[in-house]
Amino acid sequence: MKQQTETIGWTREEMAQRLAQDIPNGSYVNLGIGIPELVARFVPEGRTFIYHTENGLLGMGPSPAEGAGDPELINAGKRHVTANLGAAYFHHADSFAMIRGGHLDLSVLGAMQIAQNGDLANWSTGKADAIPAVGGAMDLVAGVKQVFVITQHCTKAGEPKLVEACSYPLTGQGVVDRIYSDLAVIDVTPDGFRVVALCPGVDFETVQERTGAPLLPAQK
Amino acid sequence: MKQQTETIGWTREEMAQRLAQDIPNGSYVNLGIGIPELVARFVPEGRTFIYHTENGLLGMGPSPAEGAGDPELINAGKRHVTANLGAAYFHHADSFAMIRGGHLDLSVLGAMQIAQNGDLANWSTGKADAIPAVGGAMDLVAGVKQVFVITQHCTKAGEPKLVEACSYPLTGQGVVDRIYSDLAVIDVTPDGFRVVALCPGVDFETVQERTGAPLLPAQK
Amino acid sequence: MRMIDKRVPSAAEAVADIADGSSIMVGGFGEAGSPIELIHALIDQGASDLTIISNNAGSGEVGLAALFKERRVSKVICSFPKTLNSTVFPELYREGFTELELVPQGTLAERIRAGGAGVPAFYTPTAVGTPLAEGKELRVLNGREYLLEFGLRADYTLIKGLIADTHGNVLYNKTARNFAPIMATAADVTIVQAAQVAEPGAIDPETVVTPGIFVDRVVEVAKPAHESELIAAGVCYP
Amino acid sequence: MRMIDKRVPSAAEAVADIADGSSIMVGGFGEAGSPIELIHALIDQGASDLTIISNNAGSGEVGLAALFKERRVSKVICSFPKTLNSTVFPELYREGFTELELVPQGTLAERIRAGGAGVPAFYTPTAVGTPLAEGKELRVLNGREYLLEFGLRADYTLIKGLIADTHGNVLYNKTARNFAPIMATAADVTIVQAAQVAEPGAIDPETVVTPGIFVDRVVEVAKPAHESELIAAGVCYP
Repeated sequence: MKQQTETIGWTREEMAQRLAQDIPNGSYVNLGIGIPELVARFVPEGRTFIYHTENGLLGMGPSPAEGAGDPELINAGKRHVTANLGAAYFHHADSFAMIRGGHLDLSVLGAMQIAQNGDLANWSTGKADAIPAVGGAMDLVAGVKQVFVITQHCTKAGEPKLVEACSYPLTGQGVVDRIYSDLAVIDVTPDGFRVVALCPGVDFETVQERTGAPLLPAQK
Repeated sequence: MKQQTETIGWTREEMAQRLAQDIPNGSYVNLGIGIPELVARFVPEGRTFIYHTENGLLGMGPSPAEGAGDPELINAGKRHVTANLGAAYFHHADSFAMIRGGHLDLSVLGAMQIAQNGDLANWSTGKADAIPAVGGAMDLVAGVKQVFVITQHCTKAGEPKLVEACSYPLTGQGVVDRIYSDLAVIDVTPDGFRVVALCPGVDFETVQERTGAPLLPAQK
Repeated sequence: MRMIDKRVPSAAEAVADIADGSSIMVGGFGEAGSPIELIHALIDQGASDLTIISNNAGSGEVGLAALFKERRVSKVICSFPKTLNSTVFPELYREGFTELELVPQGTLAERIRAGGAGVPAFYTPTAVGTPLAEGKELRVLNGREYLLEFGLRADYTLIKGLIADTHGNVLYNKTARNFAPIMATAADVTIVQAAQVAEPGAIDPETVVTPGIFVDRVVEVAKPAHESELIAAGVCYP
Repeated sequence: MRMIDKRVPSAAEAVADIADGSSIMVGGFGEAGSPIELIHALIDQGASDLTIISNNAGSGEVGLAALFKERRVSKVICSFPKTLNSTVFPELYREGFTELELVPQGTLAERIRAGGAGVPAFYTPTAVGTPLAEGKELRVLNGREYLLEFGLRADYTLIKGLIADTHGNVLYNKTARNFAPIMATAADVTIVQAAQVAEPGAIDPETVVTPGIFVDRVVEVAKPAHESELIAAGVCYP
């Protein structure tokens, strides 16, 4: 299984690029840590997205040149970033007022599990010896207008991440709108997972095999 | 009665000056509309008070010269004011966070009635045809550390304002700490009204006559 | 090529889609911060049966008071509807044409802030034991009584800034700031009139008061009128 | 004659009265905004059995992590105790020495803001249906489920500013602002270290982020250290 997932499907960059194509011009977007951060590299021609980082910056720009970083200008992943023209700094309560108040158009997050009803688990394995850490994920899924998940379709061990019900502790209930995996783009609908697009060279049956819940085919 | 109240007792300016003497250096103070505004004229030598106006200014300064006012720099009474060095502007939610959160040291308010348990009525006669208007008075009495009332001891009709129980709609329950009237300075204590100081030339019995609840004499 | 540009050419176009029955937050404390040109455009536009959320109910017969006088406002949510030179609202209130929801000023501010921040309800000590507590849930927390108050939102917000940029970042002037920054967060559509509309970068990111995410439309009104000056000049709008 | 002057001569004097068992809010998101010099002064001072309220639990063995390592912290209220180079807290947590109250980041921010604003409790949609909702009141408002969360206050707040004036007005630097302005409002005693302490008037009233009313003590730390630089240099405090 592991070998297969390496040889078929989109790369992480292709997943990010595919997702970026679905973001309308002028959107206010929060990108989670990890694969979601790659989305910022693929802004389609003719569009501008305004990036929000929950530690108090709207209008976040790309990473600075190596060595040019300011330890007091960082993103939620604690990496050095820059501020674009038209940016604004604000405090944490105002930042999460933007999130909780529904002002952001899109949150892009990673996932450990996504259930067919849109439940998301992405913060804890629930293991007894794990140090629990949640950050802003629960606020993002509760407040942002749309939640896109970008993730490998299966875990490194080959287990499906798209499941009937999450076994890990939840981040939020019924919060995921769409999933961008290495194999497909899949909507969470009232009827369950529905394939929107397949990666070229990957067929529906292959995706279904690697998914822990029934898949509906793309609508005509 | 009316004639008497005009010929004995402190003037409004003297009442304000007496109150100002009881404000410690460095206090953050909100002055209500009317007689309370006079307090700002009598800052004792060697002290600085920082005035808050609930429409978004801390460090409010005196009125500008006639004709030099800015219609966008006003106080809660909608009069032109100035901003001192070290002032700050902020929005209404932040302004009332200061009030409700207990950050102001003193609120000086006018009154229609004060009950012996500290209840205050100062916003409405409760008459059916009155246009109700409350402003920030209920927030001030609920949140500011100390509430001083500055008022004539009796109404223009000679009715006592210090009463056993308010007949007008309340602004807050048990909120008044001290009253500065033209006749006396009176504390609201768990045992009721207690005279702290009498206006020179006014005796205890005279004040009691004009008060609608029992007065306790000053403590030794 | 400018890909985000929230400018609208005129106040008339900025308010063109406001429908009958809309709820509208209007910035200002007295005349400071009152977006008079947007209000006048709304009067010209004709929408009626409006719910207005604003600290006051206007003065004279210009701005907010003129909107009331034109009988466009069926309900007002405010803390202090009586002001110097305020004659229009009292008549409509006594007549029963305009309903009044009276809210303590700090509770009004906090309800608006909550509405914009995704907080549906909160407890506050303000107004406990007063007539304004009637019908409200009372709850004892840590030995003190509090009232439950609900977040407040509107269809539109109309506010006045000093400088805005095309992304919708706004700076205000002195105490004209008052309710504007919180109202900007609590409406589906926030419309700003600003004396100057600049390119992104004109406002230092450290000093932005209203970040552009809260603003939908920006219109330049280079020399905004002041209510007191219009009243002194005897103006009655329209 | 200066009649209001909140300056304190040194970080040591600024934290001198913090007693064992105190609750302390500490600004910063990662290293940005972490008041390292105040924390180091607190380590030198010796107070123990502290409750720390901060977004993270420190990195390396400097600043907040060093305070943990000295076994001064019996409880931490935070959203993300795991960070790069964070080894101290995990050991104390597994050992059972330091208790953890895990709070979603936005709920933590809103609880602090509420604590400073006189709001004892509020409802929020965050964490509904998750393990962090356990034991909390669930309430349906307008058809949606919300949790009741309580305002949070502390005995002290330690934060880092860029410029402060003697009245306690503060400006911050970029994303070092984060929790500082709300923590300043929510403690009995707020202590600010700033790279520059100026006279009143040095800060434009329009740009003040933290008004002086929230600040009790200001200490100038002209060249504050950065956590990452100390860690890179191999520093372990004390």
